[in-house]
Amino acid sequence: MSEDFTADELMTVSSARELQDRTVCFVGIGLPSTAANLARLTHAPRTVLVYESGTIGSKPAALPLSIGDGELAETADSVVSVPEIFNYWLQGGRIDVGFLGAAQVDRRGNLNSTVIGDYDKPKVRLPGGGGAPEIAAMVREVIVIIRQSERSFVEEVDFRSSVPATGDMVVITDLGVLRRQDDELVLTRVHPGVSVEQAKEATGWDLRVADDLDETDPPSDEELRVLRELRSALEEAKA
Amino acid sequence: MSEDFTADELMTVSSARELQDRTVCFVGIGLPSTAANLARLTHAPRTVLVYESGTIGSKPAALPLSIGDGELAETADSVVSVPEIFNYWLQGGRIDVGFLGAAQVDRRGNLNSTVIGDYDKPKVRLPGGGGAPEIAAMVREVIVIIRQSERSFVEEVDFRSSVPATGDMVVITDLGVLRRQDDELVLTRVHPGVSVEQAKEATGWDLRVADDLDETDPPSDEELRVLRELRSALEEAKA
Amino acid sequence: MAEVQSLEDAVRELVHDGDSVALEGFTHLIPFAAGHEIIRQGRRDLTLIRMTPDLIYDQLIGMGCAGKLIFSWGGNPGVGSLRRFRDAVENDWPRSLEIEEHSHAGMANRYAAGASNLPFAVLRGYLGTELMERSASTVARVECPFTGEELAAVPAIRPDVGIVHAQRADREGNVQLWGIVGVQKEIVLASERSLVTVEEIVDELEPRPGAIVLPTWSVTAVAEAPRGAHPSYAHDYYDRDNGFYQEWDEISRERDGFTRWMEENVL
Amino acid sequence: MAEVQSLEDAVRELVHDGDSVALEGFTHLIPFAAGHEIIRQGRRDLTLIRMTPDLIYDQLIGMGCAGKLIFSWGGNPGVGSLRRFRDAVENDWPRSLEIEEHSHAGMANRYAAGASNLPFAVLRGYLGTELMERSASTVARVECPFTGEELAAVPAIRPDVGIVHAQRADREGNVQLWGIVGVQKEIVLASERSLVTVEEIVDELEPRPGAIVLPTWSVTAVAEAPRGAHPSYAHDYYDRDNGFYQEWDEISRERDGFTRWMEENVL
Repeated sequence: MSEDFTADELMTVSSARELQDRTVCFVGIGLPSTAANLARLTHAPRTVLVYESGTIGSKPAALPLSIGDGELAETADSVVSVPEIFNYWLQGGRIDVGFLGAAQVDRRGNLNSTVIGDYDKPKVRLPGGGGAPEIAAMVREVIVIIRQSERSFVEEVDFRSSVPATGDMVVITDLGVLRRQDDELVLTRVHPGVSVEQAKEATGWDLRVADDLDETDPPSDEELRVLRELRSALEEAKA
Repeated sequence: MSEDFTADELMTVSSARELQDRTVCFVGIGLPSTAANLARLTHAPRTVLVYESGTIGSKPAALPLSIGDGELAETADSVVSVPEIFNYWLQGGRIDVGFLGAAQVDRRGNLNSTVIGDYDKPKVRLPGGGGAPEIAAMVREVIVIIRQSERSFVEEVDFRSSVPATGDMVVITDLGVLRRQDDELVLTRVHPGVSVEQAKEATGWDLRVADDLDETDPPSDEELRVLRELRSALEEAKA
Repeated sequence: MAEVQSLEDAVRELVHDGDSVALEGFTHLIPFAAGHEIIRQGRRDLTLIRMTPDLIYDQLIGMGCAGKLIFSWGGNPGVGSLRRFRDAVENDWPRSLEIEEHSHAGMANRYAAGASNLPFAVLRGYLGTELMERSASTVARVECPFTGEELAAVPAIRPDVGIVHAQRADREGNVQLWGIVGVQKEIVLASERSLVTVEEIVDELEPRPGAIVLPTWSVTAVAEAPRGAHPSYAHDYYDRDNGFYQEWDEISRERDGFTRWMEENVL
Repeated sequence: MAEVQSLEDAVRELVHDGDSVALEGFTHLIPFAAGHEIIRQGRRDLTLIRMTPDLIYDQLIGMGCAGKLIFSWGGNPGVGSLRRFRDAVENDWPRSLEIEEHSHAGMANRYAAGASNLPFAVLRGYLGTELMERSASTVARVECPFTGEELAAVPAIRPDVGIVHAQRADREGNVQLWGIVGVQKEIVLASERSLVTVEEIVDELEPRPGAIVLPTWSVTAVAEAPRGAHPSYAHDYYDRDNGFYQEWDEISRERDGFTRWMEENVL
């Protein structure tokens, strides 16, 4: 077992572990894509990755920088149009898991990726919902990866970009893991070395803690090795 | 100029002549397909034939027996799904001419290809509308090929399967040519050797005749040769 | 993951009396072998769904498998009538057949709505035709909420079982088909359960121009059925048997002759 | 029939001040060369439409070409913000920018409705989100006339001009593209006028796996523009210039530096 890993690495590994083998997963770009591909290259080799650019069953050797890299098409089982990927495949109810990021999440699990501040006169204009509103609404399980702080974990999001479906919802942060129970995100696990107090301080509402609070297993050597290979290939691609 | 031709041959040749070069034509199977391909192989080489099976720009060497023969796909510029051909291409307003057959046509130009007699207890159950209802409604010009008789040319069709759009409508029969003027089909041309009286007798309503009634030019040698080649290839394919 | 199994087992597991079943294939890739297996297994009271019933539904109807037909063009392409279909509609033989009739565009959109998990589809069409009145329970008018324009709406079709034929599948059950693709994808995705019969099962699906792939996890069962589309055709495998479509006109003309032919050739 | 002409002529004929213009390409085949030509010709008051504005709209917005933006995700993919887009929304520089914001699924369906000559599209989505309220004039609720279920409706997008990039055209103007096909076909078919820039014009379009063809009569103009998608990519021609997407973050950071770069590299 490796000891020298970052909080971000643990967050990514922890997210990857949420993905079971043989599930069909709609993947957002960035950390969600990293985590989903880490899962595919470790414990979940038969996971099917679907990207909103229309690639179904992509098996990229290196992490894509954008949602529509050529690699995603070349390694796909099928490439379809964007209307088709959203209508026949996502809305059609064929996707098990949606893997998303966000700028803010609130107590009830609503996600904001649109604006910080007022919509008409925003403090920060974020990219916007993109594929997330329908991904969140149409999948059986939503996995969100987001760094936890008082600014990102808020009582109520500044803008409701996406409202996750009534199914399972899990939020993986650099501090631990939260699951939605009775319409509220509850801390169910902390990462090694993280205290409940720390998690509470990094939360903008009065955070509920599960009775059977768990601790995350640290990343295995294998998980770290694959993750770091993925990332270094990505850094090369950026250069 | 050839003298030995049948009324059906003249009807087909006459229909082919209606099709101008460089038009995009949605083609029904049977006589419409024969006429459209005759046009393509004679005076209208750049005519684009679109079939409801999703083949765009088909250039069959022999006449297809069905609307979805392999030859139509092999010689097409593009093959698309059936929902796409109807939604993006036909409903999208990209088709100039619709070439149709029917069992009955009435004074106003309505077409019946559904039943003879009562719908619930039909004397003859015909195949039905198929692609025709939307073809008739969405193109700029409707060309109908139909043999003329009191049974097929009726005051009112037994069933309104298709209602041609408000654009041009021309009906080509074995006796002559009718055009829709002020919401009524008017005899504008008779074939050689056909009298106005004959055309009136073969019409189930009081047929209006255009003031400047014309006579059809008989088929040219070239038209007959190409038509007969197409037909003999079709007969071979049937065997 | 699709289960790769025998045609007999697949039909037995997937198709039950009273089911709504769509065997699709627009002229090309019509799943005759699967239809014959349904006849052999003696299914009853099926709601059959198909844009162009073709000979395969003429046979299913004539053998008494169907209680209802949803369709848009019921002829023998290039030949004339479907005589068993007509006998059922005109004379209730071998039993009465309820019909629900649409246009091709309406059917294609109903399948697309089913594949998209929408309850209905919107199109320009039907307005002015008597289909609007005769199929009133399955054609409605809707108004555009932005322009006020009036359009037609048709309900999604979501069959219990969707069956298509394709050229190939790999051993994992991924399906590949090409040529005229028709509504093959839509019907597989619209259906609760799906069966794809294929010309052959291969080690790898090489990419080809115009081919579409249905991933194994979008299909319920795959069964090998060589020449399973005959007398329809499988592009790059065999041609349409136009001669048989002509002969069918004679074979199906009389009830006795039809029944005898089915006993000798299908049962 | 599409007219094969120079990029400069095509843009001059097709794109006018005040037009609604969609330059599409989902990450792949983004028509940068055409966008630069629009900037050089100094077009103003455009309504720009694009699911992912990307760097090309950052440039058009920063150069003051746009009065309105219709979009669904306005970031620098894999990098972060679009700084010129943000400066326009947050600080009205170089001018105020009206925005109309949708989800990807909403935009894709708006394009498909435009291509289908329908006034609106129906989808599951928006319900519960604030997009429903903030874009209220372009999102409505509709009820299924058969089930009574409530769904979202969005109006069709029919731009004055649709512009895409593709790998190839032949001398008659038939267009072929492959790889990620995105909404290329939809935007060409939805638009009043269309321009396709291509990597090369060839004698014949050989069929290829995954390729779609737009017939010449469905396109207004075709212009050769080698590397016309750079820094985006053209599958089988050149890769995405990920380095440039990174650099753009720095180039676009300050107004002066951005303007200088555009003067030196685009004008």
